[in-house]
Amino acid sequence: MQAPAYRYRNNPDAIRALVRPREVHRDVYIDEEVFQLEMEHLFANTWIYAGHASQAPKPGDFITCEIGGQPLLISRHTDGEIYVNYNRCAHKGTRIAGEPCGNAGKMFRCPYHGWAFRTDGSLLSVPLRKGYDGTGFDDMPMVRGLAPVKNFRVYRDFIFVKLNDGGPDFEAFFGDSLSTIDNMVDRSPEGRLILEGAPLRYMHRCNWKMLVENQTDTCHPMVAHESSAGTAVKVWKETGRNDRHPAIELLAPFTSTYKFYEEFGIRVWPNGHGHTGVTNSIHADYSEIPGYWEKMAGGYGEARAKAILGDIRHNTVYFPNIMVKGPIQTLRVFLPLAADKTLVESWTFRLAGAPDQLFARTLLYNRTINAPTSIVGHDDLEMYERIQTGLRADGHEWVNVQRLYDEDEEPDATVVVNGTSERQMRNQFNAWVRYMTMDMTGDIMTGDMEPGAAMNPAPAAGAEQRPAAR
Amino acid sequence: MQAPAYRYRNNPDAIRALVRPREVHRDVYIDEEVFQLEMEHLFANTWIYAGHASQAPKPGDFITCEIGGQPLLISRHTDGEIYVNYNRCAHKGTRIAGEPCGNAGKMFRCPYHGWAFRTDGSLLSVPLRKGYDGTGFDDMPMVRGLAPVKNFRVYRDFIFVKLNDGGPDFEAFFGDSLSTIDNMVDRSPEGRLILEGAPLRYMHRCNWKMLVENQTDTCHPMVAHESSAGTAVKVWKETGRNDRHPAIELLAPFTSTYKFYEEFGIRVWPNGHGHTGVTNSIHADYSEIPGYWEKMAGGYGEARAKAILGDIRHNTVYFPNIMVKGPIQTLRVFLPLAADKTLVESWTFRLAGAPDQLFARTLLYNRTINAPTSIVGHDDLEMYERIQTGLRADGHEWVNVQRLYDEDEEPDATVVVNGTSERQMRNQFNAWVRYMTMDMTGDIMTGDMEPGAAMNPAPAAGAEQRPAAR
Amino acid sequence: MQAPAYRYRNNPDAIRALVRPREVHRDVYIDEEVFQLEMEHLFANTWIYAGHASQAPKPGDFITCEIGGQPLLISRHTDGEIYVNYNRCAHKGTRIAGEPCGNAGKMFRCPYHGWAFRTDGSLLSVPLRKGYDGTGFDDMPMVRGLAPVKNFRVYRDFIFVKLNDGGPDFEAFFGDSLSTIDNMVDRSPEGRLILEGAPLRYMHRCNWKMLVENQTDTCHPMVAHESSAGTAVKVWKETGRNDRHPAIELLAPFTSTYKFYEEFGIRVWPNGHGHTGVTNSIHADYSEIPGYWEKMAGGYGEARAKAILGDIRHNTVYFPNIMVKGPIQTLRVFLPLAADKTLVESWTFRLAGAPDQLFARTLLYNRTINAPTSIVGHDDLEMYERIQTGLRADGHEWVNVQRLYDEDEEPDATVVVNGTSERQMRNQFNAWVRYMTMDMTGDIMTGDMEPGAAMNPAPAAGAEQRPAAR
Amino acid sequence: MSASGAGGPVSAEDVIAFVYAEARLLDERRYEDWLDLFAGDGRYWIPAEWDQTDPVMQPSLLYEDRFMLDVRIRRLRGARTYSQKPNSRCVHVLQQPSVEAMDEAANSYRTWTPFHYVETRSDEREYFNGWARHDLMLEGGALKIRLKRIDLVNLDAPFGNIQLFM
Amino acid sequence: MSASGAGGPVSAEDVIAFVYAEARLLDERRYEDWLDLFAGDGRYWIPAEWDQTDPVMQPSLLYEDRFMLDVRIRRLRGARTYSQKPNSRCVHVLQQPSVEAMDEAANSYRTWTPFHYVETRSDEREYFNGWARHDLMLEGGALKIRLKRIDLVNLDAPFGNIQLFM
Amino acid sequence: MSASGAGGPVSAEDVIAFVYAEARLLDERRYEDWLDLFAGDGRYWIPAEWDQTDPVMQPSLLYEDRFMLDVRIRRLRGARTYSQKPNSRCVHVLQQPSVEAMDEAANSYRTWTPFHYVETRSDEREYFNGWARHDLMLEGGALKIRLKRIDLVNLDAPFGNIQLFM
Ligand code: FES
Ligand code: FES
Ligand code: FES
Ligand SMILES: [Fe+3]
Ligand SMILES: [Fe+3]
Ligand SMILES: [Fe+3]
Repeated sequence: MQAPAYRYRNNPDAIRALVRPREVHRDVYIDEEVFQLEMEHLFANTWIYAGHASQAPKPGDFITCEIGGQPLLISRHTDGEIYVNYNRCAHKGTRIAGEPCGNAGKMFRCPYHGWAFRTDGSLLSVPLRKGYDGTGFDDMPMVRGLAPVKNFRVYRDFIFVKLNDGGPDFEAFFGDSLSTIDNMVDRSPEGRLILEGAPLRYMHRCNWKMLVENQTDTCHPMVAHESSAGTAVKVWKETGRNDRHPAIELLAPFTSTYKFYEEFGIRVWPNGHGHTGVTNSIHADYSEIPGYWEKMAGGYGEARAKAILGDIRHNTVYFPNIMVKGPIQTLRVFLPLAADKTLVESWTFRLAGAPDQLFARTLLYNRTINAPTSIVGHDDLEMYERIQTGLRADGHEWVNVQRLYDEDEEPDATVVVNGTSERQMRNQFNAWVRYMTMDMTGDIMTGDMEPGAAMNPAPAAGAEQRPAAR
Repeated sequence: MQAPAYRYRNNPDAIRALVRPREVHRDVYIDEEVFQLEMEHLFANTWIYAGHASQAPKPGDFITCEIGGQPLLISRHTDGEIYVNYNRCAHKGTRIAGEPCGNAGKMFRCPYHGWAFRTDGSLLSVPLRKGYDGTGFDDMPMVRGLAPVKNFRVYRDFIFVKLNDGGPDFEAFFGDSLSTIDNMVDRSPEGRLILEGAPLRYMHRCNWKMLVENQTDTCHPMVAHESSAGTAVKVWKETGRNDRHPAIELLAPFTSTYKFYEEFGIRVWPNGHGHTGVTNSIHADYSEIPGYWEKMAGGYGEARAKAILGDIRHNTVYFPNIMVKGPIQTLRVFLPLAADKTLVESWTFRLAGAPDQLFARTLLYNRTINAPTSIVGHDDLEMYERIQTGLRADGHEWVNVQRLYDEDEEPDATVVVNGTSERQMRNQFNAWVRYMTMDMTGDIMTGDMEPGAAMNPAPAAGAEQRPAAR
Repeated sequence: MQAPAYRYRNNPDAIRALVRPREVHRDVYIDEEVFQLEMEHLFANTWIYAGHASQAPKPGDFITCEIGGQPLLISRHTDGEIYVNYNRCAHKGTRIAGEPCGNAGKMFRCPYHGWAFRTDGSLLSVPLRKGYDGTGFDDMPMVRGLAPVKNFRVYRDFIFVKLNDGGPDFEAFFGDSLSTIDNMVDRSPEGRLILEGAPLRYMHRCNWKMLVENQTDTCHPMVAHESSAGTAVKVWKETGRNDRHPAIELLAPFTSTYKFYEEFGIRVWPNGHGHTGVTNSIHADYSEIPGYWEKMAGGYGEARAKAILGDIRHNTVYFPNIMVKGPIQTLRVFLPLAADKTLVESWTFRLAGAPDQLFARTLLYNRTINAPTSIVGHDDLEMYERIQTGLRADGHEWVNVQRLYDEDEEPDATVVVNGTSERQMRNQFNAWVRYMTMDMTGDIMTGDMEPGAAMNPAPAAGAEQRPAAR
Repeated sequence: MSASGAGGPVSAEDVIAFVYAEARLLDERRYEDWLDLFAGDGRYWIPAEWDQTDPVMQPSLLYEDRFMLDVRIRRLRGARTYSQKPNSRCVHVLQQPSVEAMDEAANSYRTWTPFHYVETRSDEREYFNGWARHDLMLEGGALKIRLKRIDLVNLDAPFGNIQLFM
Repeated sequence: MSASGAGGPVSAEDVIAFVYAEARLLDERRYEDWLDLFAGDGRYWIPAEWDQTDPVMQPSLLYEDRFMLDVRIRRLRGARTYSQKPNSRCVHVLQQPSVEAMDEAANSYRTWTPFHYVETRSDEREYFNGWARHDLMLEGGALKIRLKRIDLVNLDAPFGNIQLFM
Repeated sequence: MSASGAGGPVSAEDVIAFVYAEARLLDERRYEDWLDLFAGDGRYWIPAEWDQTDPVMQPSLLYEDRFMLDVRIRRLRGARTYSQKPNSRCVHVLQQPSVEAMDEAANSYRTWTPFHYVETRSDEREYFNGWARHDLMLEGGALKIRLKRIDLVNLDAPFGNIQLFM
């Protein structure tokens, strides 16, 4: 006589029912079971940003991260290549590397019993190995070393990981959207980015998707940021000063009109990617940085340099959880920690070969807009937190995304639309349903429901197989 | 081969089995699933105190609160009336008002995208509304504005809310018990209360029902409060002073004998309401407040004034979660936050037209008995916390409520009994079972178990309909 | 169409599948449902250390503790005997004693309504008892007083408790392993231990079993403790000093070679017990304590004294959750609080009749090795916490325990093996499966799944009966 | 410990030393000695509202005279005070008191002191922060407390038991 | 409150008093008065890296001139600043400032001050700890802030909103 | 930083400055310099019992001589100290030390100092509160620590790793 407690697991129809053409159910934001399934399906079936190769330039360098609740270890091997493994000793499970980044020297040595792994993850040595003689050591998965992540791709130094074997391949998943990364990299006279500086880390007590949607929400700045950007512009006017203030230069565009946003356009791509600022951008009117143009023209020729610098895309969302600002050289990662908890890490890149001043502006932008001390950030976080609690209200359970909705709009088109459209939000939810359900069985008594499976961050089915294919 | 995880949801028999005539199962206090069902059923099917109209005297004034996990917004409209809506923007769910109380001016403006709502909750304006042309805006529930709470009642300025459409109507639910509120209001020479002063907020790591039961638990003061009231009386005697000490006046009655409590009586009403102090009360012997009697006699005539002031009820429990002290003009709200977490807010009222000194006594009582710094409070909270952890013991799983139990006692009678009876606790649990189960289906595969329902604070079934009826 | 949420409850096959001959599934360490079942089954079916009789030497003395989530009250009655009861008032569930230890005088008086219980737990008096006349008071379980724990055993002053009626009896459970306790007690010239001094309390954010396994993990000290013991030895050498430093004497053996550990041996006993250090021990080479030998020889005769002191066992694990160091006179309790939270309490004993200096060494050892300020502790805890997070990695879900595995090894043998074997870990998991499953029904719709049962720390089935048998 | 044993004028150092010493008595659980620091009509006040001006016509968390402070102390020491089984402990960390007034004519010596206060019981621990205001006076040749006022920075937040003295 | 009203030399006591008074203005929400303590080209800096040396070529959490501080203050006071509905409050508890330099020639007076800082809003409360460094100068005859630098002990940890000033 | 470089008598100011400076060395991770502040037979002690009188016959959390402090420091700096990957940091906020004794004859200078201490590692942070007692002596013409004793207000509560020095 008791009711079952899972409502969404192994229930693709229930997942699909959460997304309607013009609105989405609050459970996508507030339900912990949906969140858990996002970790197991969405974040395993899609290509997730894991780090930047410039963080690990030398052999033995490593970076650690978590994707879909999984601890990962990214390292540069003696062969000069990047490898991605699970950050978990093959013996008893000790996290091998404890720091965000570092250099392991010639090997990763597990601190518990001293098993050693090469910097590609393969097993190097086991102390007192004779203790395993005759025990079937070579039949056990540990003999292969750290469990590898097979599907990863280093694209112009951006490292993306797909945990599951299924799902689309890298090019099919990102398609034309890679043009934003290309443009950001091309802005270096040498065609190379260097990740530099600690990220700004900002904790949000809200669902990660609110942040992602906000990246292309062009109807909020003039309202929500009146308190920050609006006040800044007003106080600046009161000073009567004629010079340019670097912070005002960055803040003032947040007070742009609806008309400006309508006209600057949004481009959507298949699989949930998209960007604002097609024909114009809030980043269009920044001051020249002395010496930069010369370097660019020298490196690329004037025509190409002009084309590169003329592409002033505003925010590019790479579904599911990063946002890239090409003209500013920042990358924000929206790390999902719980249905109501998201850590935002905002990273800065130096354009190799460009003047210092450009990187100084990147840093200025980052602290002015993305820091936990940012007044713009305060405005936004207040909204997210109010939504997270407001959605508990039963009076109306759906969140609206219908601005400029067209019932004929195609789900996976590449198209440019009015910049105040919520089309990109709809685009994201279309992809969300696909990657949530694509490997979800509808049979409650089979699949990943065997003992030892399911509740932990990813399904056990196939887990044993994964590391086998080194 | 797995067992289902819900034990009580959609299982009214299991709920009923928790309450026996002379004892209740510990799960009513410590089980999180039962707590969740209380939010969804008990706190939605009954009339819950939400605030006092004197907190919002002018048009545009608002107060916010939470009932059954639902954020509510209570406002006074330009028509002078009180309205109750869910505190949740019709667009994307932003909590509209962030403060406990305030004045919204002519409208509630959502801080995220600037949608505006009249102070009755109806939609006033949407920025750049043309973006919704041709999208079917008028078919969506948001066009109606904030989702309203239909069932609310302002009774002598006390605002009560019932979230569900089902359940008893206001008069049927409270019946004669309203006489305590009447008496408290009548104690104002002008027949009007003014809520004044910040509430004292006291966090309890225990179930809310322990606090409610304690309000009519007359066998604990002489034991549990020996340390506070007992010590106060003893130290006072040692001083040899002959004057009256205002705090001693309030504390000394806590040391009253069993006999005193036996005789002062308990009155129970249907639906879980009841009060202690029928024929006598610990509030009987307070000092006269100069000038008060004259005002009362002037306002009501001597006979009526005497009748009003002669009704010295001790604690009146309005089921499920408030307690009113008429002669003291305090109202305590036991806000359930989790099975083991309850926030007690103790509010004070000024009697319009009465001398300041009366309100000073109200405040003195509140801080002496109800504050987190109160020694009486320390005694009680220690007991509750010890029960909350003690109930984990498997040796005996039932909590006893059988003092002066009579197997012939009628469940919903209005009757006066011996003041040391636990009849009022039994009365509460009788009502508890009724309002927990009245809208609970017994079928596990139907009802509110569709995707998107159930785990969040209230059932989705019918939720869409509710706001429709503005 | 929803999947059930329990995966292990009432599913003994799923529990069994977690343990393979050479590896165990990560869920034994990280799954909260498994943890909950450990509380209900493993910690109820086995004999758990609850305290030491020397903590309650006089009538009225009491100690409190928790076993399997159950609050217990251990007291010495006027008859001089130890009694164990649930620490929960028979009336409404108030925890009777709030302190870790104390003296209750002639009775336990519940602080809420003053019910009084004799120091054996039986009901002494109820205030205003006439209020229960005619209510059937004598039919209710509370008339019997505090709910007793029937199965407990005081063995040489060590108090062990078994909450369930089923399961092995005390001698069958511990068998020969009691020899370690015997040896520790015999090290007192008077054959008596006195627990003295506050325990060192060290919070670990890891599963309790990692700590227990670590007690016989002889392949980690030379690696994991290189930073503490290794550094200590190195710095000591640099000083060039010739004297003995008391801390170095304790730390240096942690740097022993694999060979040393291989040779010193491990002895396993049935039911998960076992010890390291059969033929040698890291405790072998401590300095003499002046006067101690004389006392021992005087008390036991030289031969027996020599035999006692020659038994220098290293770590003895009493399954499931304590470790005893005989030659050091410490006892560590690994208190499971959650799948990822364990409180370690390290207690010290004084040998009655032995010189003070011996107890000083016991205390020195305890703070040097077992304190939250211990550098050895820092090394170990870092490993446990890294495993707790590392195990989330899906790449490989099993923890290896196959060192010196022999496919012919018998599950419940008493045998001495190579000291670097992981045989004792396998021994523990063999017992773990037995005591997890022995009272687990495989039928999901019967047994303890009735309303009011299951989710709380122990099954309701039979709970009412237990206290009946005083 | 307190001022002007010899009857001389009160110095700022005396006043500051008094404030430190007062907190220390609480840390050391010398409650009776602490009570002796209060003047005959001394008060201990914790407002419940921000910028509060009236202790009795506005809600206070605490506004006690010597008698009630004595009751509290006796209770803390009492054998049947179960909320003190086990007992609480506290520690004060004070910023250097700022001397606000040294008014000999009015017999008023006032300080303002930001503080960090921790109260612990069993394995639980809570911390509180705010500003203490002392209004001291000479009484019987010694500095005494006319009013000790504690403004908590989060005075409108819910609190669990606060059993000792800030 | 600050130094040398009479134009005399700056003393260590002046400098210490300045640091205490500066924090107090923040506690008392007197933000405009606080802003007046900054020199014309004064800066308020919170580094985002340990032992950071450059505020603009390395990531900072905050590096504001007077103008941007003014913007922040105006925003805190603004009618449509929803993240201040309800508003935040803070309290500083400072260890006694250590005077690091009294360099009259360079017009530089420097202090180092470990601090405990609590920011609270609604029922939420967060605390921060670190070291404040003040570089003061005489400007118009009064001590002013050339640079106030806040090094948080856990500067690399994630933070929620920090809306006021440490 | 410490007392009487010129061999003159020790002043209360010297002693107070010593206590502040000692904590600062820890905050700045200058552990070797910190160790130099200990006398040859100096001890660092954290009792595990309330009002504890004996460091060795009663349980202590820590009671270390210079050698073991050196071991600890070397360990903190060690390449294979994984519990310091990443490393911990700390900050002390001290109330002004109260000078308890200035006994030249006994070569004993004692202070009592309530403190707030925060230790952080990675994104974790823990705080501790209690009272530090310093027993200082002149050795080789400089003030040195004979005994530094830390009494935690919640010394009987469970703690996670405490890896640095309070
Ligand atoms: S856990 Fe890594 S070597 Fe043992
Ligand atoms: S969420 Fe309220 S206006 Fe958009
Ligand atoms: S709960 Fe123990 S006497 Fe009532
Ligand atoms: Fe924004
Ligand atoms: Fe009470
Ligand atoms: Fe170890």
